[in-house]
Amino acid sequence: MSAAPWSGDEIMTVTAARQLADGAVCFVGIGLPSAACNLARQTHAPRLVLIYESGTVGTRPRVLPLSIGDGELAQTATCVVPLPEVFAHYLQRGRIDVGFLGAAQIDRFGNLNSTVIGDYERPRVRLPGAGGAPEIAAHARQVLIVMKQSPRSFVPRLDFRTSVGYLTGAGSRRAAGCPGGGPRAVITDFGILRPHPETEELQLAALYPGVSVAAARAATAWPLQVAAQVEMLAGPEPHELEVLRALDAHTRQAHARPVRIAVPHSGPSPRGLS
Amino acid sequence: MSAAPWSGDEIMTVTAARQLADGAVCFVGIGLPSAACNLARQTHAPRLVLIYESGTVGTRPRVLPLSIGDGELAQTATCVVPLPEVFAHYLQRGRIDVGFLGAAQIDRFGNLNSTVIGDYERPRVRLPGAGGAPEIAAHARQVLIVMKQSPRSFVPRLDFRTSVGYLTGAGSRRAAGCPGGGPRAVITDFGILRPHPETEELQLAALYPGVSVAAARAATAWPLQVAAQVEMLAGPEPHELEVLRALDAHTRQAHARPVRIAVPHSGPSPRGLS
Amino acid sequence: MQLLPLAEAIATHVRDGQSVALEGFTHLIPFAAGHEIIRQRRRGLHLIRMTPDILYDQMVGMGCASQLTFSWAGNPGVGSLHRVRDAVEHDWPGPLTLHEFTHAQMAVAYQAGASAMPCAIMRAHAPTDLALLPHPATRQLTCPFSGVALEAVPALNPDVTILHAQQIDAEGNILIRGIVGAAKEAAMAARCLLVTVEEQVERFDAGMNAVVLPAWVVSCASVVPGGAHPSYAHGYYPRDNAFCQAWDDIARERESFLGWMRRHVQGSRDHADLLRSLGVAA
Amino acid sequence: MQLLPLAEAIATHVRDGQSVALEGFTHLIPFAAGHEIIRQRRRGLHLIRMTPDILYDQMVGMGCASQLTFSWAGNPGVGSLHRVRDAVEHDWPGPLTLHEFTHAQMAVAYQAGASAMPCAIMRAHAPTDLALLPHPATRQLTCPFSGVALEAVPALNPDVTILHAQQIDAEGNILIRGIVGAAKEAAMAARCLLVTVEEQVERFDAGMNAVVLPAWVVSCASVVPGGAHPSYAHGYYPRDNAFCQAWDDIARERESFLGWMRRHVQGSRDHADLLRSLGVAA
Repeated sequence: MSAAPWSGDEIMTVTAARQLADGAVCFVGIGLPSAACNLARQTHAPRLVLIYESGTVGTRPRVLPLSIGDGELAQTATCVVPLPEVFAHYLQRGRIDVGFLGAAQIDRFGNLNSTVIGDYERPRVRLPGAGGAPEIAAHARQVLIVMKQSPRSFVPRLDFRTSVGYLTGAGSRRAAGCPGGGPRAVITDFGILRPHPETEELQLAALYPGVSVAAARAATAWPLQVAAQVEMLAGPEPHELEVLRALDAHTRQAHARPVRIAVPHSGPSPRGLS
Repeated sequence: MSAAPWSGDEIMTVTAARQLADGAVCFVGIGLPSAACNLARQTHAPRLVLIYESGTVGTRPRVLPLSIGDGELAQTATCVVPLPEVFAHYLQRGRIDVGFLGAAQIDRFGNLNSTVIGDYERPRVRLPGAGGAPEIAAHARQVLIVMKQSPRSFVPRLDFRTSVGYLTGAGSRRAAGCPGGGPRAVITDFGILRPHPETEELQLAALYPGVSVAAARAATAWPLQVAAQVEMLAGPEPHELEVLRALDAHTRQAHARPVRIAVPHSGPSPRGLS
Repeated sequence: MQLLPLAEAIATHVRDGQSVALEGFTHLIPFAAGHEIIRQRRRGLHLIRMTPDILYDQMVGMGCASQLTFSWAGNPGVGSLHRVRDAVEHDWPGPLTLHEFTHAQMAVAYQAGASAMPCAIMRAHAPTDLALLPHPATRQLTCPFSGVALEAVPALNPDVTILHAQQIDAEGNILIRGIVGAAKEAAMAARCLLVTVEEQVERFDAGMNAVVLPAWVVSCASVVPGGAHPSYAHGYYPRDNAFCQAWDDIARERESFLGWMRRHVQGSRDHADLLRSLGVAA
Repeated sequence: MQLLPLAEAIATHVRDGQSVALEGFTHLIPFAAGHEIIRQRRRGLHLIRMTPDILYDQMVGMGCASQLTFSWAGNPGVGSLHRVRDAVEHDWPGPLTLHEFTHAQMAVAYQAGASAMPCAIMRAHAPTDLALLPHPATRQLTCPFSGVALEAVPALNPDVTILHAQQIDAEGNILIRGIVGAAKEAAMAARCLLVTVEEQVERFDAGMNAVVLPAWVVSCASVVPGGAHPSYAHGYYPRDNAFCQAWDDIARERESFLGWMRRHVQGSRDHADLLRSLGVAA
């Protein structure tokens, strides 16, 4: 892919964006999912509704946020609601069409680990933890997972199951009472994995231009199944790259801008009783 | 009392107002409690915090509201919160010092009926029902009850127990797990009844000028106990009457003001999709 | 979100036998929508509201409802709802089954409905006769950590919730200002959400933290100026307290009630017409 | 409500061994208050926050905390919290016991605390390893009406909650604008509530439905301009994203971390001094 006129992140972002139907309500995470959602909104899906877990509903950032709660998200939102409402009235209530997730590890049934690598009590790597992921995984009508594919991250067995995909497959997720539909696609830097309709095991369903099945298999630490028909994905259109790069450029600019705060030069703080 | 230069409502209101310490947080009902709280606020207790169950916190109405949710209450509030918050974050959380209650019937332990007179299924009089009363009765640090005294309303046995006072007395309320302190005073048009410190049965503790123990007993359908010392209450001060009557006058004026609404003369309503 | 004239909105979305919550806590009570339900002669509704007042008195008196879920039924600051009383006390114009709660219980029941929870919990306090009603709706539960006694209340999920609000913007978002009661929870709990508004604006002039319902949670909206009268719409017109006091006399007898309803509600084409008939239209 | 200089507020209200929630969701994180806790060398704190970020990295790295209740610990958009990792992975500067939840669980836990409930409930979903942790904090429960599986989460009631907000008015009421996260719930759940604010004003210029904490629920407030830096205060200054990115390098090694803390936090008299030392003061 090194010869391609786009980066691995760019083709992943564009591919993720293309999964989003106009008008869908998305629960957006920071980073690539946020870029993908905003790319979609600025191209084929202008009526996409973006909800960030900070409580910004229907936000339309002009600059990609660095954090889930940047001021830009509040400023451009339809409304800002308390965080408990986002999880109760929107996510648990079943109002989210698409939830985005990433993780440090994924297994063949789309279960995710974002908690620890190694033993929980004395981990090799302590990861950030659950955040909103377990409930997004459980309640969103469908989940899109975005992760770079490598044998270290696409593993036969998770060190910790933070969020559920299809559990052990073959309907076990539904049997366990998860209301949402589970991961419909795992978008990697090789292509797309999708669950097999019966076994619910992830299988290679699509590849980017110039990527081989063998390469995708080599990047997966379990024996990756391949769909009967593997779709050949189109690379990013010039228009898509242009919008995405403009978003990124604005963002880099905005994030580098120095912050200045007016601070009183001296004098005691006010005190009193009320 | 007919010769007194004040009405029964007026002396009850003034007496109720005098029960309120400055700075107390009051959960206010409409009518006489609202008048008493605002009288107190405009006389000896300027820092009284008034919460109406409509969600108006720290309100300072210039005109007594007719309903619990008049615009005046919102306009003059520190903040307006959703109703579920009033009951959860303020009342159940134990942040209310004084709750006001009235009812159609009260028994000797200060239990209240505001649901039905007669049989529940085929009542003689269907009353408004519980509203916020059961939780005010349970959670407020202390409850003030304001009711005109008569054998029909001060009854040996309630037709329906909507809100608890001291249940069957002698600590039974506390044993049942009610966090609030229960009714500390019942302010009537004869004087004040207070719970006996041990039995928790209401007893006549104070009388208005010119009212006899015998009259108060005659207005009570159970054998009313009398405290060892019956306090003689002072009548309303001219200043109190003045403030109260001004409040009432403003209110009558405001409520009589005709409402006019600009209505389009014709033409179809807008329609469309979003 | 569909923007429709009110009569069409009601005709399309409200059916006989449904559970319908016309919410509003003294403020923003959707009178126009309720009147339209009366005009269209819906029957067998299960009405839900924390504080049934004049509007539900009218709907019950006109025979729209067979059940009522509520926590306080009265004409605030005035007195009884004579029509609701007549239904409960004498089955006129028909029997009315009551499902009775406290304010706090209804508040958490709406919250549970808004959150797709089957029930809500609150602290259990000393026993009242509400727990002995023919259809006791709450159950006891124990906190699995502390052993503290809790009370479970079943979730409320109305088939239809109807609200009145101040504004709709160009995208169909709804702005509520002032006292909100349990409007937001009732909205999010509903299977279908109808809203009437005072006016349509291009953009709200309101802060980020304003109470806004996004267009995509609203099923249908109608622009109905004065749609909350005789209750009020903060920033538009005050509560018609004189009317609320006058209602006591109008509703006391069946005859005078029916006469008033025929003349002003059934005799009016729409809400503007009704406001003109009341002499309220400016 | 007492208005005190920050150093006095912390000295008076925060004690070794307490549970302390410095809340804020990316926005309005009370950095100045946290730094003052570091300066005053509090030890054995049980820190609580949905999203521990740079501030808790600093407090953990400086040895203030022995326990952490949280749902997501990271430097948003940047990466790991190296100091928190060092504590968990290598007990440096001391061991840190983790109490781990999901965002949704912490949100309802604060709500329960704010409502004097011993626990909250949410829908149970498919099993994750969070339920198998050494201190499993949630329990299973069954809806007494529907039989639906529910999950109970114990309430959070911090000994002290500390927030940063935009304004305090002449009466001591507190205004929060913009993203609120779970600040209100954490405030109402606290036994003691401390607030730092950008400025004192006579009266808020905000609507009735603004997020306001009444003076009488606040224990103590301090005016600390820039008190949320490097997070932000909507309407005052933006998030210092460049600093948040630079933190990754500062905190990676113990040496560079301690050097930075000595120079900027312990070497500063107060927050204004710290902002000057960072070249952020204008």
